[in-house]
Amino acid sequence: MTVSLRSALGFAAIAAAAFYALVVVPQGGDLTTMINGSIYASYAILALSLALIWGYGGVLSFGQAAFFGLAGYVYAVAGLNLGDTALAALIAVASAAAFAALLGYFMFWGRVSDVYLGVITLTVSLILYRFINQTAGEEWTIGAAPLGGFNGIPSTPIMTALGKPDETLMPEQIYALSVGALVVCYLICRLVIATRFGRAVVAIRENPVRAELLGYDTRFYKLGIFTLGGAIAGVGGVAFANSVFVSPTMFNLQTNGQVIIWVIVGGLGTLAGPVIGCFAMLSLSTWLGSLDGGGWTDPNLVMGVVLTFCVVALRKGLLPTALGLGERLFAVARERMGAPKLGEPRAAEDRP
Amino acid sequence: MTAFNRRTLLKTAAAGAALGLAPAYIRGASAADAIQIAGIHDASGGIDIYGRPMINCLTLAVEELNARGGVLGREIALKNYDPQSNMQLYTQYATEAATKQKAAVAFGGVISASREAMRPALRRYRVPYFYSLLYEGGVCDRNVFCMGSTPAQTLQKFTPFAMKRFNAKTIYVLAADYNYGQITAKWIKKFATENGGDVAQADFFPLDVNDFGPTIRKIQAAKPDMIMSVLVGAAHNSFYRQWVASGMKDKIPMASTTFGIGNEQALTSPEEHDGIIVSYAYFDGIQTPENLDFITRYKARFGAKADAVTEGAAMTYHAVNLWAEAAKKAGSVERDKVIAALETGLSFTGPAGKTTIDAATHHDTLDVYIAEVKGGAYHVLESFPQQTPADTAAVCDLTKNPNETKQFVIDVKV
Amino acid sequence: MDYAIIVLLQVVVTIANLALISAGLAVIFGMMRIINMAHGEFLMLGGYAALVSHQAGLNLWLSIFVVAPLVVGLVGAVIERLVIRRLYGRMIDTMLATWGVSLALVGLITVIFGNTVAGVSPPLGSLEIGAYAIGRYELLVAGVSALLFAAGWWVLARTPVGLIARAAMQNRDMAAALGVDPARVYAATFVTGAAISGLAGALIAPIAGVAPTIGAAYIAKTFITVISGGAAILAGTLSAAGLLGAVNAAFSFLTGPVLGEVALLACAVLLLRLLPQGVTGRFFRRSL
Amino acid sequence: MTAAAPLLEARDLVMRFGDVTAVGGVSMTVGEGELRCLIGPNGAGKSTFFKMLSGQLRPTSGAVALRGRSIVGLPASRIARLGVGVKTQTPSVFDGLTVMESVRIATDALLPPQLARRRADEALERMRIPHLAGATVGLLAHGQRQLVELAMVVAQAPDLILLDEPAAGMTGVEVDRLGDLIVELARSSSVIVVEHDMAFIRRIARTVTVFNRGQVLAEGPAAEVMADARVRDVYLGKDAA
Repeated sequence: MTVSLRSALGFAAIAAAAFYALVVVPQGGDLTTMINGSIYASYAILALSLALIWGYGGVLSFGQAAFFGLAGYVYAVAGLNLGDTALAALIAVASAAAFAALLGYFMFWGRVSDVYLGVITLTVSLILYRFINQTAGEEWTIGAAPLGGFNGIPSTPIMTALGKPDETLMPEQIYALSVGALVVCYLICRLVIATRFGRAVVAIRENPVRAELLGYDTRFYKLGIFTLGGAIAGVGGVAFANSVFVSPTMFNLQTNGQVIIWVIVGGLGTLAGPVIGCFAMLSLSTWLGSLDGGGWTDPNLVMGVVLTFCVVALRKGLLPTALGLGERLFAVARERMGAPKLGEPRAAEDRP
Repeated sequence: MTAFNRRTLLKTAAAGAALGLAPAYIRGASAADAIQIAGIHDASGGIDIYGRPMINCLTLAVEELNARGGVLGREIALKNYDPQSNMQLYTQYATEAATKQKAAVAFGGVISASREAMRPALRRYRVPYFYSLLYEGGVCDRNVFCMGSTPAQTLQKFTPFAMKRFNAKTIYVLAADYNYGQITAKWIKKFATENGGDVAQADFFPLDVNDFGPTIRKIQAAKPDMIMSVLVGAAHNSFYRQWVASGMKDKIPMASTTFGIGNEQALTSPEEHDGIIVSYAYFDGIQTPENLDFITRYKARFGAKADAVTEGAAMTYHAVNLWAEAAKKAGSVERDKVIAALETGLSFTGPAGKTTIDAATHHDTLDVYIAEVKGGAYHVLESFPQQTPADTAAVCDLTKNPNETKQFVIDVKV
Repeated sequence: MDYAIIVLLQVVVTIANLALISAGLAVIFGMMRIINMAHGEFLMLGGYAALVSHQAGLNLWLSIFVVAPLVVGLVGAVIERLVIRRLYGRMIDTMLATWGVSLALVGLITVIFGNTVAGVSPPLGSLEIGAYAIGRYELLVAGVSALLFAAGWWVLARTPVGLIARAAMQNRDMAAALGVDPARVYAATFVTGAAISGLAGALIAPIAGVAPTIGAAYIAKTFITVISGGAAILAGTLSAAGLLGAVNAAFSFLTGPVLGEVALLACAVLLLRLLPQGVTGRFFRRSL
Repeated sequence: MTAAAPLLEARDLVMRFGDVTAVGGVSMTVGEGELRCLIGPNGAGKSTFFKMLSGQLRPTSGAVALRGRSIVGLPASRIARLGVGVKTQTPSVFDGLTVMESVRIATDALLPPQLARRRADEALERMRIPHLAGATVGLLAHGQRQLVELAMVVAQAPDLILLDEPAAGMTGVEVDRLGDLIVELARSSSVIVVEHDMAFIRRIARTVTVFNRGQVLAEGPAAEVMADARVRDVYLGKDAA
C-alpha cells in the first residue's frame, strides 16, 4: 500500500470515527456511553501526547501523567478562584506546557538519556502525587480551592458556555468538547509531524548524532516536542477534570503505567494506534469491573496478560499489526488479479 | 456542579426511555417490572476489606425483601458494581447505575472519597443515595442519607472514656491522610481538650504507607499517655504489627476510631490487638434478639467463614430496609416521594438497634457502643443509646435549605 | 544519648532495608541491563510464600530462608523462559513486558488469596535502649542484608562463578570467550535475582505485611535506587541506598513519612541530573 | 579575526580519557580549498581528532579556530552551522527515512524550502543516486549508505568537510568514483580525509599528515611523506607490504 493511499485511508477512518463519536453516539442519547466516552477521550488525549513524544520524538516519558494531573489541578484551582472556566483551561494548558519546558530544559540540557530520562519523569510525577496526596489538611487551600489531598477536588468546576458564566455545560456537551479536543489534538500532531520541525524531530529520533552533525541542536527539538506533548497532556487533564473531577490518581504509578500500555498495545510510532489502544483497554477494564459477582478473574490479571502478550508476540502493537495484515491480504488479492507487486521502492514524487 | 439545567436532563432521560433502552440486567420472570437498585462497593483493591461485608449485607437484605414478596409487589433487582478501589470508576458506575440501569436507589461508597465521587452524579440524575460507613460528618444533601456514625455520636463519649480508662492526659493521634482522618483528628483534639487533656501530636499517613518505624521512634520520644489510631486500609494494618514488634504494646495503650471497620481483628493476632478499645454503632457481638437472629441468617447465607459484620455492613442492612419502608409508605419508588417519606422520621429496628432518620440532616439517630478487642472478638464495655447527629446538625438544616448540596467542613472549635 | 542511638539504629535499618529490597533488581540490572518491573511482585511473592508455608505449619525461619527464595526463584525461571528470553537486548520492551508480568502476578495472587491475608508478627521481641525500644527482628533483617552483600562480594570477587559473572557484566562476548553460553548466564542471573528478591520479600513480610498490591509501594523506590546507583551491583546499590535511605529517614524524622519519601525522590532526580550514569558511573567505577 | 586567518587552525589539541591520552598535542592548519589526508595506524587518534574538530568531543586542552574564530566548547550543531560537514567512520544515517527525506533533513537545516529542494536533488545527482530517492536507507547496502551520508554532507555545501574513511565497504568502481568526487569537492570546499587505502590516498592527496600515538609524526606532500622511513616503520611497513 502506498503511503498516500495509506494516509488517505487513515484520514477516512479517523473522519469516520470522529463522525461516529460526535454525531451518531449523541443521537443514541445514552448518557452512560457519553460520560464514559468523555473520560476515555480525556485519557486518549493523554495517550496521544505520549504517542507523539515517544513514537515520534523518541523521548520515553514514564511520567507523562504529571502534566495531565498538573493541568487538571491548575484548572480546578484557577476555575474555583477566577470563575472563568475558559481562562482557567488556558492557564492550565499553559502551565502544563511551561512545566514540561522547565523539566525538559533540566533533562535535555543535562544530556540525560533514555532510561534515566524515564526515571526522572516518573519520579517527578510521583513527587507531585505524593505532594498532592498529603494536602487533605485545610492549610492546603489556594484561595477558594481546597486541594483536598487523597479525595481530590470533587467541586472541580465544570466548563461554562463561552461568555455565559452561569450556564454550566451539560454532560453531552462535555462529551462533545472532549471528543472534539481529541480530534483537534490529533490533527495538531499530524500537522506538526509534517512540518520541517516535525521532520527534524523524527530524524533526531532516528539518529541524534547525525542530526547534530547536520546542524540540528537536538536539545532544542526534543525540548520543543516534549513541551508540545506536555501541553497536549494538559488538554487531556482539563478534559478529565470536566468529565470526573481532579484527584491524585491522575498522576500515580498506575496512570503513568496505563498510558505506556495504551501506546504499546495500540502501536508505537503511530498516532491513531495509541488512541485505539486507550479506548480498548479502558473499555476492557470497565467491563471487567461490572461483571457481577466475579472472582473468577481479576482486571489486573487480564491487563497484565494482554500487555505481556502484546510486547512478546505482537511486537508492533494493534494498529500496525492490523494494517500489516490488511496489506498482506491486499497484496495477495492483487497478485491473484495479476496486478504488479507492491512494496517496490518508489520514486521521489510519491513523497510529500 | 450545582447549576445543572434540570429540564434538559429530564428531556435526555425521556429521550433515552423513548428509544427503548431496556435496563441492562434483567433477571427472573417478573423482572420486567422489577425495581432496579444499585450497590457500588469496592470488592477488590486496597479498600475491599471495608466493602466486602457491606456487599454481603446488601445482598442479604435484598434477598430477604424479595423472599417477603419484594417492595410494592415488585421484585428488587440488585446489581453490584466493583469500582476496584478506584475513585474514578465510582463516578462512572454511579452514572451507569443512574442512566443505564435506571436504578431507583443506590447504596454504596466506602471511604469518603468514593462517596464524594458518587454524590454529584447521583444527585444530577436524581437517584437517592444511602451511604452507610461511619465518616467525618457534615454531608448536607437532600439526595443523600448517611447511615453511619459521626464523631459527635461516637468520639464525644469515647474520648473521655478512653482517657479515663487509660488514665491519660496526652494523646498521640495517628491518622489516615485524607479528609476523614484530618477532620477526625480535629474532633479528637476538641474532645480531649474539653476533658482536660491534650493531643501531643497528630501524624497523618497516606493510605499506602506501611513503614511506621520512624513514627514509632517519634512516639517513644514524645511519651504520650495513649495512642488514638485513625488508620485506614490494608497497608496501615502493619502499624499494629510494628507497634508490637517495637515492644510498645504494654507501654502505651491504644484506642481507635477505625480498627475493626475492615475486620482488622481477623487480620491481626491477639497479641497485636488485645486491649485496643473502639466505639461504633454496631458490633457483631451485640446480645439483642434482633442481632442474634440476624447473625444466624448471615452465617447461614454466607458461611461461617464470611467476613464478620461491621458497622458499615449492618448500617447497609438498615439502609435497605429503611428505603423499603419509605417506598411502602410513599406507595412509590419515585425519588421525591421516597425522600419525603424518609423525612417523616422513619425508623427501623434491626441488628444495630433502632435507627431513626433525622429530617434536618439526613443522618440518623443510633445506639453507640464502646468495646474492647480481645482474642479477635469484641467485648462491649459501655453503651450509649440513641445518639443524635449533633455535629452535622450544627451546620446543616435541610428542612430550611433543601437545595444545599455540599459537605460542610465542621469548624471544630478547640 | 539514648535517643541518638535509637535514631542512628533507625537510619541504619532504613538503609539496610532499602539495600535489601533493591538487591534482586540490582543483580538483574547490573548483569543483564534489564529493568525488571515485576521486581515488586517478586518481593510480594516472597512474602506470600513465607507466610503461606508458615501458616501451613512450617517453621518461620525455614519458610523465610528456604521456601521463599526457592519458590520465587522458580517463578523467575518460568518467567525467564516464557518472556525475558524472547526479548534480550530490547531494554524498553523487556521493561514493558515485565510490567505486564507484574500486573498479571498481582491479579493472580488476588484471585488465589484475595486482597487481604492475616499477617505474621515479627518474632524476637524488642531491644530496649533507655526509654526507647526497637524491634530485634528489624535489626536481624539489617544484619541479613549486610551478610547478603558480603556474600555477594565474596562470590563476585573470589569464585569462578563470580569471574563469569563479572565477564558477563563487562560484555556478552567476554563470557562466550570464557566458554560459557551467555544465555545460560543470563538465565542463571535472572533466577538468582528473583530468589534474592524472594528472600528479601519474605524477610520484610512480618514487618510490612503482605497484600497483592504491596509491590507497587516498592517498585518506584527500588527502581530509583538501582538506577541512581549505576552499573556496579554491590557498590552502586549500597551507595545509592545509603544516600537515599539516609535522606529518607532523616526527613521522616523531621517531618513525616510523606515528605521523607518526597525528599528521597527529589534527591534521586538531582543525583541523576548531576551524575547521569548513576553514582558508580562516576565514582568507584572499577567496583563490583 | 583577520581576513588572512586560515580556514581551520588547531593548536596543541589534547584529549585524555581518564589515564589514556588519545591525542597528545596536535597542531594543524588547513587553508581554503585544501585537500588534506590523515593517515596513521589504528588508535593513532585520527577519529578522536576529528571529533574534536566537529564538536562531538570537547578537547581536554588546546584551541580550534575556524577562520580565526574559536569553536572549542560549541555544540556540534553550532559548528555544523558554521560550515563544517562530517562523514563519520561507520555510516551515520537515518535508517527509518528514505534517501530523499534524509537529504532534505540536511538541506532544511540551513536553507529556505525552495532552495532546499533543489539542493537536495543536486546532491543526489552528484552522488549518482537519484534512483534511490524513495528507498528506505536502512534497507540499502553498506556502500550505498556511505553515499547517502555523503549526499547529506555535500547537500549542505560546507566550507570544511571531514571524511572519516569514506571508501570503506565500497566496491572498486565506487571507490574510483568517490576519488573523483572528493577531488571535485575540494574545488569548492576544504576537505580532510582519513583513509587507510594507500592507493586511494595517492590518487587524491596533495598534503598528507601522519598520526601516531596521538601525535603528528610527519606532514608534507604525499610522495615525500610516504618515503619517510619513520612513517614506513609505524604504518606503511605493515600495510603497504
